Amino acid sequence: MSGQSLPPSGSKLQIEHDGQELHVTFIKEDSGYGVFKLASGYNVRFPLADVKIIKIYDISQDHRKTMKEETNIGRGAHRISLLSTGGTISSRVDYTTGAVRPTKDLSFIREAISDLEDRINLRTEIIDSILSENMTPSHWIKISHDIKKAMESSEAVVLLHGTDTMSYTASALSFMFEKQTAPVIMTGSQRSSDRPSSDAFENIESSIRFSLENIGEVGICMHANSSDGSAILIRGVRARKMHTSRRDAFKPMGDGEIGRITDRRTFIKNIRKKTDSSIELFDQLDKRCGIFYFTPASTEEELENFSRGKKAVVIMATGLGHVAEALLKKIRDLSDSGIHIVITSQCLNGRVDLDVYASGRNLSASGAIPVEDMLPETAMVKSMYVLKKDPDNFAKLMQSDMRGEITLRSDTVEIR
Amino acid sequence: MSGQSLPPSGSKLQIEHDGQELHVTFIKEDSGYGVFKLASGYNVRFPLADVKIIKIYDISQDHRKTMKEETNIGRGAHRISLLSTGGTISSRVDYTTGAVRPTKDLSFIREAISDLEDRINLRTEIIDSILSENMTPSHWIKISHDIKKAMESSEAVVLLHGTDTMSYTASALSFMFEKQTAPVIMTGSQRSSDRPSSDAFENIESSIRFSLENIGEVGICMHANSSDGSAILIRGVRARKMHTSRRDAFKPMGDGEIGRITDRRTFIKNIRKKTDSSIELFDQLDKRCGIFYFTPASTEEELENFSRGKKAVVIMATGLGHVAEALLKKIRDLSDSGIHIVITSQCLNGRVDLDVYASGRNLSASGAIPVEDMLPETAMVKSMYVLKKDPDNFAKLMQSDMRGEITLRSDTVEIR
Amino acid sequence: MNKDLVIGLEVHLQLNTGKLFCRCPVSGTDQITGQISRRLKPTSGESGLVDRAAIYEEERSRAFDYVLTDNTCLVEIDEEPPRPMNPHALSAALKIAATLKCSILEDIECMRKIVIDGSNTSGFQRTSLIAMNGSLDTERGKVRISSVCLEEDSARKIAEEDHMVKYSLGRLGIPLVEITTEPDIKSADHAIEVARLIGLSAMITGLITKDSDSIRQDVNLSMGYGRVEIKGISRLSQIKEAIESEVSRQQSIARASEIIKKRGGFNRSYLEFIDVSDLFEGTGSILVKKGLSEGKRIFAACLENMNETLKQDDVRMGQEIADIARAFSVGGVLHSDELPGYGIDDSTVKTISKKTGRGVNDGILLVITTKRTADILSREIASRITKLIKLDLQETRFFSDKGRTAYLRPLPGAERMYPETDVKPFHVTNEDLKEAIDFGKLSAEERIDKISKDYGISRQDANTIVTNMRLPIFLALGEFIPFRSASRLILQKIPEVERKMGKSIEDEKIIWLVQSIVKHGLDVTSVEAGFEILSSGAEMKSIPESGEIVPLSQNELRDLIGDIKKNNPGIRQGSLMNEIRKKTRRPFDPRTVISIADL
Amino acid sequence: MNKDLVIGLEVHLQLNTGKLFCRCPVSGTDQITGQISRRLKPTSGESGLVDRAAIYEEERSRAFDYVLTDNTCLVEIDEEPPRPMNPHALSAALKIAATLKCSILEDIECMRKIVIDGSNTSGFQRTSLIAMNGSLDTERGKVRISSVCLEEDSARKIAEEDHMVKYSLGRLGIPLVEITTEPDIKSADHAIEVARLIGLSAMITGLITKDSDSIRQDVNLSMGYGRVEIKGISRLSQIKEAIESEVSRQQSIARASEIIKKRGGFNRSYLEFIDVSDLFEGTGSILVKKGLSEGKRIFAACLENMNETLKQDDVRMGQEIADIARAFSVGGVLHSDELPGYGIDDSTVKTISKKTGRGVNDGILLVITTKRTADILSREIASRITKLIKLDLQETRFFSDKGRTAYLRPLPGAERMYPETDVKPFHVTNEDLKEAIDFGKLSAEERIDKISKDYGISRQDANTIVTNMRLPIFLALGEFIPFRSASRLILQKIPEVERKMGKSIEDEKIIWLVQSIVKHGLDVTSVEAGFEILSSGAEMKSIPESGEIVPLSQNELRDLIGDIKKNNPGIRQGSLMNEIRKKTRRPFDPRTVISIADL
Repeated sequence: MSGQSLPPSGSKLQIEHDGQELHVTFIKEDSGYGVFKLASGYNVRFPLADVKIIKIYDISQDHRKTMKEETNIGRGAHRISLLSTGGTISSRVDYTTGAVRPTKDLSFIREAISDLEDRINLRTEIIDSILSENMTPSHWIKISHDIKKAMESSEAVVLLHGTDTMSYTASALSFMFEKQTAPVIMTGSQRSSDRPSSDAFENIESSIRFSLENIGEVGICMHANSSDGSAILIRGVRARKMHTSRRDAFKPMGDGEIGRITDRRTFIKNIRKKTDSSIELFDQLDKRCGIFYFTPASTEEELENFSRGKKAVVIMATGLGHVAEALLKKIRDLSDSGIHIVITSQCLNGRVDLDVYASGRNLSASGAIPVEDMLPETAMVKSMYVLKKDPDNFAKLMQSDMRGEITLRSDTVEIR
Repeated sequence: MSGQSLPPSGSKLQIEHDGQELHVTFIKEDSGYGVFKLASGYNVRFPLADVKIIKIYDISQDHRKTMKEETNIGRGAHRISLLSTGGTISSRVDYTTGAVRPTKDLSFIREAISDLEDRINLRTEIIDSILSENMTPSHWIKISHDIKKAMESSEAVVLLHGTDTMSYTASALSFMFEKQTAPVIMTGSQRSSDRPSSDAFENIESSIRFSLENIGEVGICMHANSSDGSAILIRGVRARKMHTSRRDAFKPMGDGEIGRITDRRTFIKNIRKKTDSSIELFDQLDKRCGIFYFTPASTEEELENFSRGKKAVVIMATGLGHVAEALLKKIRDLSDSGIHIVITSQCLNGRVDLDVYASGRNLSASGAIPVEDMLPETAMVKSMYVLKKDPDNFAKLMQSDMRGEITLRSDTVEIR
Repeated sequence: MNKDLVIGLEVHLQLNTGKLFCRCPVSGTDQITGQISRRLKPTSGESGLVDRAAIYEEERSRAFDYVLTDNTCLVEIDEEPPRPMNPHALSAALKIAATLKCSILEDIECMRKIVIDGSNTSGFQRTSLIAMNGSLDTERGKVRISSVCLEEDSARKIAEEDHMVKYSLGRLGIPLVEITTEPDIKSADHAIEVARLIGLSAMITGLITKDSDSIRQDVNLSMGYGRVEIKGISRLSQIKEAIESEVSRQQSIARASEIIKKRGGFNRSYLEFIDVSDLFEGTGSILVKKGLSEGKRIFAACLENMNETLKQDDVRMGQEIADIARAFSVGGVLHSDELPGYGIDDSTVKTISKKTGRGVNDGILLVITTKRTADILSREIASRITKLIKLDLQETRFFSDKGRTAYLRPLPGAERMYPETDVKPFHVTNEDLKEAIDFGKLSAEERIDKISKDYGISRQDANTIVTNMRLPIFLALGEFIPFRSASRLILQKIPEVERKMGKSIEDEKIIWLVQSIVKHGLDVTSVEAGFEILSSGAEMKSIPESGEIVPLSQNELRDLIGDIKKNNPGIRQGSLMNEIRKKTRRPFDPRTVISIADL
Repeated sequence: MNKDLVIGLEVHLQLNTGKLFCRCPVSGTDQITGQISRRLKPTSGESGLVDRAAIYEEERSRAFDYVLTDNTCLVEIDEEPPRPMNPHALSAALKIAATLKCSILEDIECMRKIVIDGSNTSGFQRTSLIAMNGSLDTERGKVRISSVCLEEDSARKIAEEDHMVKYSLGRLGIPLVEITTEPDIKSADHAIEVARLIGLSAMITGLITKDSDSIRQDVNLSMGYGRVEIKGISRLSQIKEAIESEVSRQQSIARASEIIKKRGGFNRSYLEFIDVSDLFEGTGSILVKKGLSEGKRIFAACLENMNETLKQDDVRMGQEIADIARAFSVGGVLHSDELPGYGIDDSTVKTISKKTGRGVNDGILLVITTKRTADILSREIASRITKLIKLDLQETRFFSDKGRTAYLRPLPGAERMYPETDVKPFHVTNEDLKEAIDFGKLSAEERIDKISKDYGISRQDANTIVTNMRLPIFLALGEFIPFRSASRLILQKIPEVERKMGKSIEDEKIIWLVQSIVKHGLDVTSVEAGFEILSSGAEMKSIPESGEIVPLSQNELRDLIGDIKKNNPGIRQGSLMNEIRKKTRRPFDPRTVISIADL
C-alpha cells in the first residue's frame, strides 16, 4: 500500500500479503502499519509496505453518529442534571480504531438507570470531554459555573468526572459552593463504560439515588467494595483515590463516609442539608499553591526551589507533622517572606500535632500552620480558596473547619 | 526571683507568691516563668518576677545517672544485637524538666523481654540518639556500617528507630545489604516507653521473637492492630506509616506482610532466608533524588524548579501514573538532560500502568519510567542506590524487582 | 467520736461541657462501637504495694479489655494525643473555684497521675491544678479549700474475672472538678454540710452532669495513725457511715495492736506457708473442694501472737488479711478465729496447728491458692500485719457496698505526678479570669437567693432547680414562657409526665416542644396540654400541630358549659371544671369558665 | 453418513507456562481466598438470542458469584489491567503454530471477544491471532489449518441456581492455544485422527498442562443447513459420538420441516399462551404440583401444524423447544407427543386442546413458569421454530453428558471482537520467531522418532511420554539418571508408587528426590528403592538420608547369601534373589549376587 492512498476507515478490501489474499476491513494506519479486521473479527497488523490492495469493495462513509450533547431520560418528577466532564466513565473504545477516549455518547446512561425512569427526569449535558489528569483550577471554575446553572433549574446535579483528580475537583467545588441548593454528586468509573463489567452503570445509578436525598454538599459516589451491589458516598473534602485500578479505590479518609447504598437502599448520615436560600458561589482560586513531599533527602534548597513563585506550600511531613530540623530556618524565611507553609502528614490517616515533640513545637514556632486531620490535597485546594477569600486570616481559616475537611473527633475505625 | 540567681533544678525552696508562702521543688525556668513542684505533685508556673525565694533548703546535686551505652541481657544461646538510633521508642519524659527526648537509658528493655531471657543473649548499644525526622541518607550509611559490625558477631540485629522515617531507612538498608547473614528487624513505638501504655515493650519483644527466625532481609515489626497482643512484620521496602498516631500505623502495602505474632506464636511467610556466605554491603547512595507530588496545580515551572540539581525525580502521579499533558514536554526535556523521571502513584495501592490510556503512553514515550507497584518512597530510595550501583542501567533496574519492592502479582486483599 | 479525729473532703463533680481532652460528648447512647485489649506496664519509677500487685498482674498476663462506645474517639483509646483542654470545662471549673474564693492560677500545667489499674487506657490520669487557697463558710465555721483541680474521669469497670478486667470507655475523659478541703472538718455531720455546700457551689454553674455518678466524695480522715483516704462515696448520707465505720476499724486495730504487742509482737517478715492440701482429702468444705478442683492448694501458716485478734468481739485483723489477699485476687482465706467452721472440723484444725508449730497465742491462717501466689502473699501479708501493728494506717481505702471501708491501694505520692508533655502549659485568658471572678462574687447560697428573686420563684424551687441540675433548662425555657411557668413545668409537670411514660425526656426535646408550641402563638396552658398528650403516647413531632393543644374558645366553652348545666343544673364551680375536662383534652382558661358559667 | 457433511475442528490446549495476562501460576491448591459478586451489562453493540437472554437475566438481577483461589490476583477479578502477554506462553504457541506449518504473524494485536455468561469477569475473553494458513498431513490427506490463536481460559462454573451462577476463578486466564482447521475433514473417524495429530503437535512442546480438561475440542459441522459449532468435547472418542448425534438431529429436523411445511407451515411470530393452571387443581402430576407450589403458573399454547413432530420416531422438535426454554432457566416443558403422561390425564389434555383452539395437525405445548417468563418464551420459541423449519440451523451447541448435542447460543460473529486496548500491540521478537521456526522443522511424529532415537527409548515409550505430558520431567530427570532409567521411572515405577499411595506425586518433588539421592553418589537402583520407601509411607525429606536406599555392599551380600544358602542348600538363582529381598529393603546389584552366589 506504499504509494497508494489509504481508503477511509471501515472500507472493505481485498488485499495481498505475503502471497496470501485476504478479504478484510481496513481499520487504520498506525505508524507504518496497516490494521485490518479479518472476517473472523481478529485484527491483523501488516507493514503497509508489504500490503497490496487488490480490490476495494466498499468505501466506508464516515458513519460516526453525531450524538446530541443534551438529552432527557425518564418521565419522573425529580429534575436532575447530569453533567459530564469526560474521564473513563464517559470513555468508550472506538470499535473502529481501538482507541479509548472520552465520548460524547452518553446513551449507556439510559440502561444504567432504567429502574429509576419513573422517578426522575434526567437532563444530560456534556460540559467537557477531558481526562481528569488534565484538569486544572481553571477547569474547576468553569465547572462550578456549569453546576450553578444546572442547580438553578434542577433539584440535584450529578457530575461525571475522571477518577484521577476527582477528589481535587470535589474539594474545590466544596469550598467554592458556600451555599448550595442541591446536592452535587460526583462519580466516575475505573472500567470504561464499553465493557460489560464496567462499574459506570452502578456508579451512575447510585449517584442518582443519592442525588434524590436532601444533601447540600459535594460528594463522591463510587463502589463500596470490589463486588457490585453497594456504593459509598464520600464527603468531597475527605475522599481520596487509594488504589490505581480497583473499583473501590475511593476511600473516606477519617469520618468522610456520608452515605451508603446496599441492595438499592440508601442511607445517609452526618450530611449538610441543602439551603433554601440562593446559591452562593465564590469562583476565585489562587493557583500559586503546591504540595511539597518531605523526605529524608529533602534539603533547604529543594524546598526553596519548590516554593518559588508560590503563595502557599502544603508540606506532606512525616508522622505527626515533622520535618527535619535542617529545614526549620528555611521554613521561617519562607514564612517571613509571605509564603504560607501548611503542615499535613504523608501518613494520610490521623491528625498532625506539633505539640507532642520539641521538633513539632519548633516547626510551629517557625510559622508553619498545622491543619489537624485535613488531607494534603484538600489543604492545597483550600489554600487556593482562602488566599482569595480572606488572605489576611489565612492561618485561622486553614485551621478552622469549613466543609468537614477538619474533624475534631477522630473516629476509631480502622486505617484505610 | 528577678535578679536572684536560679538554684539548680530539683532544689527545695520556700517561696512567696501572691502573698502566699509555699514549699516547693524548683523544676526549671521556662521563658520568664518559674516552674515549681508542690508537695502534692502538681506543678505550678509563676512569672519569675512575682516570686520571692524565702529559703533554700536543699540544693540539688545533678544526679542524672550516667547509663552505660552497652549492656547485656539474658543468659540464652542466641546472640542478638540491639542497636538504638533514638526515636520515640527510646524517648522518655525527663521527670524533672518534663521534656520528652531520646534517652540513653534502655533499661526498660529488660522488662520487655523477661520471657525470653532464657533463650537470648542480647547486647544493646546506642548508636545514635535522634528523632527520625532528622535522619538523612548519611545516617543510613552510618547505620549500615554499625549493623554490619553487629551482624558479624551475632545472629540477628534489632534496630530501634523513630517511626516517622523508619520505612525510608528500612528501604535503604534493604537495598544496601545485598547479602545479609542475619535478619535486621526494625522497630519503634508510637507511645514513648515511659508510659504504662507504651507499645515499645511488645514491639521490642516481638522484634526479638522475629529475629530468632531464619530471615535474611530487613523488616519492620510493629503492632498489628490497636490492641496489644499481636505484631506484624513488614518487608522493609513495602512498609508505610499510614497513621500519624495509632499503634498499628505501619501497614504492609501490597503483599508486604512477611510475618505475624499472635499470642507469642511466630508465623513467617514469603521470606528471603539468610545467606551463609559473607555479608555484602553496598554503602553508596546518591542523595540527589526527591519526590515530586503532582497536583492539578502543577506547572512545568514547578517541576523544573523542583528538579534542579537532581539526578532522579520520583513523581507521585495520579491514578495509573498519569500527569497532565501540559507537563509532558518538560518531562521529556528533563529526561533528555539526564534527570531520570520515575513514575509512581499517589494512590499508594495498586500498580502504575502507562499502557491503558493514551495519556500514559505519551508519558511513557516522554522517557518517564513507570515502576509497577513500587511505593514512591521506596522508589526514591532505590533511585539513590541504583544511581551509584549501576547508573547506566537505571531504567532497567528500577523496573526489575530486587528486594520485593516490585511484585508482579497483585494480591486481592483489601486496600490499606 | 475520737477527739483527735481530723477530716477533709475531696469532692469530684462531672462537668457536662464535653470531654476534657477530646471533642467527644459527655453522654452517649452506650452503643458499643468496638473493643480492644491492652496491657499496662508499671513504669520503673513506681514503688509501693500497688506496684507490686501490678507486677504480679503483669506476670499473670492480666489484660484489660475496653469497650468503645459512640462517645469515644482515638483519644480515649490512647491512639491520638490529647486535644487542647476543653475551654468550656476550664471556664466552668474556674467559676466553681471563684465561688469557693480560691486564687486562680493564671498559668496552668497539665500533669499525669500514674494509675495502672486499667481505668485509664494511657496508664495515667490527666489532672491540672487550677486554683488554691479558697474557703467556705459553714454553720460550724470556716473550712479552707486547699485546691481545685480539673481532671479527666476514668473508665467505668463493667466486668472482672480472674485474668481480665473489662472497662467501658464512655466515661473516660469526662471533665471532673476535684475540690479538696483542708482537714478543717469537725465531724461526720459537718462533713455532710461541707460536701453539700461544695456541691452547691458547683451545681450553681449549671454545668454539672445529671449522671448517676456525677458527684463523688472522698473522705480524708486521720485519728493519729496516718491519713486514710476513703473513695467511692456517691451519696451524702454515706459520708457519715464511712467515717464512722473507719473510725471503728482504726480503734479495733489499735486494740489488736495493743494485745499483740503485749504478747511480744509480730516479728515475721514472711509467713511460713505449709502445703496442707493432703489433710483435706474428702473434705466436707465446699470452699476447699472448689479450690482443689481448680488446681489450687491449701496453705497454712502460723500467725504469731494473733490468736483471738482475728475475729473476736470488735477486733478483726482477719478482715485486714483478707483484704490484702483480695488485692491479689485470692478469695479463699480462713483463719483460726472462725475455725472450726466452713466445713473444717476441729481435728483438722488441730493437725494444722501442730504442723505449723502454733503456740498458745498464735493464730492460724489458711489460704487456698497456687504455690506461686502463696509465695507472694507470704511476704505481703506479713508486711501488712507489721504495718498495722505499728499503727501505720495510712492508705487509700474504698467504701464498699457492705457499709464498711476496705483496702484499695497505698496513698499516691507526689512521685506519681509528671508533666503531661502532650498538652502545652497555657495562660488563662483575661476574659475567662474576669468572668470567673465576677461569677464568684456571690456564694452559691446568695446566687440561689438571686434566682428566686430575679425570676419570681420560691427559694425552695430555686434550690431544687439547682440541685437537680435543672438550671440550664430552666433558663432555656424562660426564653419562651414565663419563668414561673418554666419552674412549674420542670419541677411538676415534666416529672409527672416522665413517671407516666416510665422514661425521661431529653432536655433538647423538652425545649423543642415548648418552643414549637409557643411559636404557634399558644401559651403555657397549651404547653402543659402538649406534655399531657405526650404522656398518652403521641409522637412528639405531631404535637405542635395537634388541635388538642389549642385552648377552647369562648364560644366553644359557652356551648360546653351550656350542655353541662343543662344536665347538671346547679353544678358547682369545681365540678364544672372537672366535667369540662372529662369532655375534652384541650386546655381552657378557668377564669373564662367562671365568667361564662355565671355561677 | 451424509455426503454433504463438512467437518472442521477447533482444538483448545491449556499451556502450563503460567497465566496469560498476569503472573499467577496455572495450578493452585484450590484454596479459597475470597469471594466477590458482579453483574455484567450486555453492551449496546450486541445482538442475537444470547443478548436477549442476557437482558432477561439482567432484569432478573442475575448475579455472578466468583470464588477466588490462591492462583488468582487482581487481574482475574478485573481490578487491574492485564499485564503484558506471558512471553513463555507466546513462545509455546508459536512453536505449535510452526509445527503445524502456519505463517506466524509478526505483529500481534490482542482482541476482546465479548462473552457475557459470566465465565469472564471482564465480560470478554482476550484472544490473539498469532498464526494462519498451516496444514497437517493425515492418512486421509492434507487438512488445512486456518488459524492458531492464543487466548485466556474462562472461569469454571461450580454452581448454578435460579438467580445466581457461581464460578471459580482458578482457571480464568490460563493460556489456551486454539487451533482451527478448515472444513477439510471427511468423516468422524478422520476428525479423531486430526484431533489426535493436532494434540500431538502441541504436546510435543512439553508445555501442555496435565489438567483433566487441558485439551478440549469443538467440532464445526455443516450438512447444508448452516454451520453448527459443538463445544465441550473433552475426549477424542466423543468426537465421533457428537458428530453422529448432530447429523441425526439435523436429519430429524429436516424431516420435521418437510412434514410441517406440507401441512402449511408454522406461521406464528409468537405463541398464544393461555394460563390453564386452574385445570390442575389437585393434579397428580408431580412436575405441575412442584411448579404451582413455587408460585409458577401453567401456560398452554397451540403449536401450529406440529402434531406428531415433537417426539415421534426420530422426529423430535419437542427437544428443540425444551432446549430454548432451558436457556431461560425454564425446565418445566411438556408437549402433546408425550401427553397424556407425566401424571396428566387424557381429559385434561382434551380440555387444553379445546381451550387453545388446537386443530388436527397442531401440537400442544405446556410450560410451567411465571407470567413474565412465559411472555418472553412466547416469542423466543416461535422464532426458534420458524428458524428450524427454514432449516437455518447455524448456532453454537454443546455436547451434553447425555451423549447428544444441545442448544447453547447463537454463533458468535465478527462484531463481537474489539481490540483489547489495555494490551499494546507488539512485535514478535526475532529470537522467538527463529526458535519457533526451528522447532517447526520437524513434525510431531518426526520429533517423537527423534526422542526415541536420541534417548535410546522405544518409540512407544517416547509417544507415551509425550501424550502423557511427561516430556518435561523426562528431560529433567535425564540430567541425573540415564534417560532409559528416567523413562522406566516415569512410565512404570512412579505410576506404580502413585497407585499404592492413592495420590499423585508433584513433578518438583520427584525431581527433588531423584536429584537428592543421586547427589549422595547413589544410582538408579537406589532411586527406585527411594520411591519404594516413599510408597510405604516414609516422609520424603528423610529418604535421601535413609540407609535403606544404600545398596548392599559385596560383603553384606556375601554374608546374606551365606546365611541363606546355609538354610537353603541348593537354592536357585531366582529364589535367592527373592530371599534376599525378604531380608532387606535395601537395593543390590543382581550381578554381584550371581558372581558371589557362585551357583
